[in-house]
Amino acid sequence: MFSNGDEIFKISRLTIVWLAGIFTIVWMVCWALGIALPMLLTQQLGDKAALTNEILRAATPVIAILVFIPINAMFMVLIERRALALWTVRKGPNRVGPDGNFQTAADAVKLLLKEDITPTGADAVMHTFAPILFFAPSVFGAVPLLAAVTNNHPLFRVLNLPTGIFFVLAAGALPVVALVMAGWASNNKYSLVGGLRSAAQAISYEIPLVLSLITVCLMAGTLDLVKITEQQAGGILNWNLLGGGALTGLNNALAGGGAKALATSYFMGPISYVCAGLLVISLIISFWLYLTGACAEINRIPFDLPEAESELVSGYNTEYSGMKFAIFFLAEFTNLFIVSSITTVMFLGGGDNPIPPYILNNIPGIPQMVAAIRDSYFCSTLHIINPETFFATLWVIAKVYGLVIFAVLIRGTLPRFRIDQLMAFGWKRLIPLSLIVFIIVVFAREFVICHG
Amino acid sequence: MANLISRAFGGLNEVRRGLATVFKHTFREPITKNYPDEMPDLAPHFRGRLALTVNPETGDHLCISCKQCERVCPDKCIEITSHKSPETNKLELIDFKIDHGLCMFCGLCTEVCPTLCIINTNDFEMADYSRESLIYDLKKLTLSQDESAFYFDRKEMPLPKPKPAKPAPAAAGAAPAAVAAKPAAVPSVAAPGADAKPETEAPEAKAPADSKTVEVKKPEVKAEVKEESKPEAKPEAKAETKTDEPKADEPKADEPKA
Amino acid sequence: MGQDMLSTLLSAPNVETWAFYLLTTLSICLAIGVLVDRVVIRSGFILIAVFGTISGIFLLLSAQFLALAQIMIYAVGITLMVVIALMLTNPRLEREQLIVYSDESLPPLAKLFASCKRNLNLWVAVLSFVTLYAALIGENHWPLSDQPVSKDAVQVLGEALVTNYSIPFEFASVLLLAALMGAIMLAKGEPKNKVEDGDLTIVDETKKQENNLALQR
Amino acid sequence: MATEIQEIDLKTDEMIINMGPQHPATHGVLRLLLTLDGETVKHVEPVLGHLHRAQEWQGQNRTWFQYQALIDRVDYLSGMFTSWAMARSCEQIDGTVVPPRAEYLRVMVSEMNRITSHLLWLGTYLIDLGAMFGFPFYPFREREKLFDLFEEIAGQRMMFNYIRIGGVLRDPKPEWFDKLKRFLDEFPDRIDEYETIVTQNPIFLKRTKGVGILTQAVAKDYGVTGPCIRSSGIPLDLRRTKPYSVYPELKFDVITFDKEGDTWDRYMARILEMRQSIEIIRQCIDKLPSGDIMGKKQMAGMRIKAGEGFAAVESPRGILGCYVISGGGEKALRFRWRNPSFCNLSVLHELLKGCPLSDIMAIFGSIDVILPDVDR
Repeated sequence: MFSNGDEIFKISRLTIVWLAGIFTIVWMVCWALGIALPMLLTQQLGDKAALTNEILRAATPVIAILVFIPINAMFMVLIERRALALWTVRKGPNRVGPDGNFQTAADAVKLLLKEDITPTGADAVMHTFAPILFFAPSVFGAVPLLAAVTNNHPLFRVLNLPTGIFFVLAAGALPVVALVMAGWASNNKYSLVGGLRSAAQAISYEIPLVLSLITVCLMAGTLDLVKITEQQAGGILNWNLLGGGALTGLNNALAGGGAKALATSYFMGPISYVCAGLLVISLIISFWLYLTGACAEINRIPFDLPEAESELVSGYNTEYSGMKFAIFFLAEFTNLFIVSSITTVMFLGGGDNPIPPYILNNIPGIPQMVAAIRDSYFCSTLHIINPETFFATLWVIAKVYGLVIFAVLIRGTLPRFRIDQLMAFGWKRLIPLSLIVFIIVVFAREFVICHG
Repeated sequence: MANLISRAFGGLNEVRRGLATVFKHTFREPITKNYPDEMPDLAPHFRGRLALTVNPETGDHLCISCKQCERVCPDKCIEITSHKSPETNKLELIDFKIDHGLCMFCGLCTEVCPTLCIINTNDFEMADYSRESLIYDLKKLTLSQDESAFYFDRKEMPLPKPKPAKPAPAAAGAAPAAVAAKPAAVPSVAAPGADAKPETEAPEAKAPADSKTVEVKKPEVKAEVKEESKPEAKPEAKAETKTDEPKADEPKADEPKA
Repeated sequence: MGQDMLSTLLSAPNVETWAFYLLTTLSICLAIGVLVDRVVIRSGFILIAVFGTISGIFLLLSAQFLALAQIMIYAVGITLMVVIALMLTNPRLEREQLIVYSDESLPPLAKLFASCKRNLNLWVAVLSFVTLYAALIGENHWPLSDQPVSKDAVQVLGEALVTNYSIPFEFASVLLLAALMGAIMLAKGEPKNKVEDGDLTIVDETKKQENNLALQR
Repeated sequence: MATEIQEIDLKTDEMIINMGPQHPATHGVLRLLLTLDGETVKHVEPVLGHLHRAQEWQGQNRTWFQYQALIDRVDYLSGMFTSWAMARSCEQIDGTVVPPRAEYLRVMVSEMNRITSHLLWLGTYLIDLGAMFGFPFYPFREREKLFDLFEEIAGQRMMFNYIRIGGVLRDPKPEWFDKLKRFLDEFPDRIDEYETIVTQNPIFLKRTKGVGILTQAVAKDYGVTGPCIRSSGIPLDLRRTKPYSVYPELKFDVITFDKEGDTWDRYMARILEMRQSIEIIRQCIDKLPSGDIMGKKQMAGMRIKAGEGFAAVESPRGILGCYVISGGGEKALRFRWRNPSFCNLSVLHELLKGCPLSDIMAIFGSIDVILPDVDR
């Protein structure tokens, strides 16, 4: 059965090399700008450095994102191609660099060097502006997620917005404008139809998407991403995916309280148990709704109508080439990453360990390992990273890229909807379902002790 | 309502089954070959680049310029230049051109060739930078002795009757010379496994039996005549290296048989 | 007055102040762009940018939620408007109209008049802006509130909506519902006789045209 | 009384889109002039001839021997059938008796070719429906295996030139049959796999069920043949309705559906045909007699007696007919082909009327035309 070990080994090696590379680079940049440089300046200048440090502190997350996005997109394209190749019994890119590691880097260089074409009759200003407008939200939409996914690391706490998830959603609403703009400005009927489709689709699917996220916010009682993550700490049973704390009683019972803890955790008797069950089911449905809506928002395959190759040639980006196309491409993959991160933060507990602490701390060696990392030179003296952030980052990487790979698997399997079916599916199925889930959560939440 | 729910779950289950089936392919070996590193295993009768064989044992060129292939070619991509030797009244091959840019690799020429001279090799890597360089001339088309042996064996074609097997000593002298010259003349054709199987038993087994039927000519006389007649017929031919000439010679020995 | 503004700006080298003036200038320029641009769709896109800058001003006022709601609602809403504009306008026709407007051959005064007439919307907007600005700037009665800005603006907003302003809020939702129903009715169709009316008017128009033709002859 | 409600005529501009000749979904160089109202197709006009190669004229200017090599390039996905139609019509004129072994081999290779053709269709059809990445590669994997077998007997993977006037070119070796059997053993599992991914997939069902319904009357009017008409409930299969070659000796049923077929039925018909072909090939391997494989000598100056003949075979796309007039010389006096793709394509505008834009691919893909075959 396992006749493909070699290929799997190569892909995992590639993944590990790239991920280690990306996150080391990003962390080193963050450390240099946010920790090392301010420390140095304070030593040298004293109080005079306060303003500079302030600016550095504010700039660090943005620079981190700007460093992260291109290399991450390169890696995601590469891993998508390798994974798809694996599932289509092919080999995938394997010529440029060892294991084909530098294939996407070479592609990027090629794209940047290509001629930039503005078609005749196109609106040149809009044509140029569309990719920028498409890309910019993905940059500032990614920023607030930083604090949430790094277990509230002090470097990124500056962006601790009280309306975090709303900020990300607002950023997510903007690309639609860019797509319509690109479609209209290209002076191409296929592009125009692609743009119109993307408008219709994004607007329709934003409703179930936002409603499913609101369900989570309702459970959490806040819009703050960091708070939502912190509430979910403490193992898989605390995650919003499984009822957002509705299973606290079970968790307490497992942690050592026994049946008594289970009984006392739910304050209203049997109805609480039913409601806890309802909450778990609703939030799982909510999770699925979010994934579906997000797929539609970022135009991934069962919903990739705006750029349907077999119908609209390439939709809104038919007339784009070179750098502008590269930006579209970059933003698409960044959006996939952001959507996966939001899912991770909102449903999968962010950087939380799925194994509850009462089990984890009893495993011999784990607490000692954490302590060793904390006492290490990197951590205690250089302040590069603390163990909480380190493990949180590891878990976030696992969850986010797991979701990305799942999106690739879906892309490898499903055909595409038709536009009217897509709209009907959105309006007649997803929106009522999300409303029902929302209402269930509103009522069931009253009978169960939850996070919020 | 219940119907709706059951349909929704059924649909999701189908999607799950599909995803699982695709995921199962993680553990299957890719069917893609690492092509330039790993050559495809082509069938013996694969219709690739056209080439002209020589007698694997003696190195005689097998073409008798009967022009059957030129006539049968649907694309008219073969061009044979020959002239009639005034002394022996036999056709002599001067040049053989195949425009591989025109060829559609139907293999009809190989089917009609009476001496199994023109064959489809297993070579398919013929990409080039200009259309002119796809026109192969006699020198480029002719295979070496080893390659010919390889293809005769691979395609299970009956070996040609070796004419100069029992000829006058002069001919025997001429043949080795030709043999020596040819490998250098033939451009390094990437015939897969050309060096793999040198013919061993077949020539010895068949040679004595076949050689009885061969009518022996006097090659040395013809060779002299040739050298004179050729410049008249086609002056450009002189520009070509000498190694062509022995090749052009030998088919004459074939002729009576054909 | 301009002097005052400049001195305030220089005396308080505050990032927020600079940002405010930048955003206001930008929003005014873009708003003029909306009016001037002859291509409907482009002015729609510029309108989105105007709302973007205004949401920036909201952000400066620490009204995060409002700023984000502004972006979300207007970005999507105006995109829809643009889409409708796309469906209802004919770019080729527009271009032809632009050609008709070209007044190279006119005498200078007439040219000025023509351009005024063409940019009527611009003049109306400028006049109304000037009127408003004059009315507001005359009486400088915008006192700053002493109360600190609430950290949790969302909560304040929510409480205000369901306590003090619950009736307007409910009315707004009823209005939206009515609009939705109207949209459904429109999409569904309408009784037959109405269509016949439409036919009649068309007939009338063609008759008028025929009359005109006859008159011309 | 129900209120009389009439669609209001919200006048939106009709958009004329030129789909093709270079478009990813038109399978070559078909040009579709679409008149769209929003995304609804008002009218579609296929513009043909971008790939016209004067195949009939070429037939009249090439010798029989030469034309055999050209003709399987017309429908490059099912070359065996084109060769077979021509060979049969020439044999009819000539009165050549084809040896039974050759007939069995012909049935075998052409059924194999039917499988490859349907496999390619399956892959590209899923591409048309938007499954761009995963699925389309699986049918191609099996197709490659069959092509390896073709390469061994014919010399090339697609332009076979294997079925000749009077017989077949080459007798396969025993190992070849072993390989074929091994393939036949594993192939049904593969089809099962395709079906798990596709057949009941809800999105696929939505895209295909009830879309592009081909009524029997329309199908008959336009001369639709092949799996398209069989999925509409008309059991027209030349292998049974007008049996030729050794088909009467083989056991199989005509695949038809009860109702008038939609896109999904056409998909299903092809899947079932692939399974049926496996069974036919198995029977052929079992029954294969020994003996000669060529009833007429192949040579450059081959002649066919004077006369005229028509023969048709059931190709993967429908009835493929070949009409020949021979003057007794080296060349034919007249060739005339009845190409299934051309007739099937002509029904397109009936099926597409009032469909959304995306259904063009679903419907056009499902009738499985091959452009060189349309344009000849």
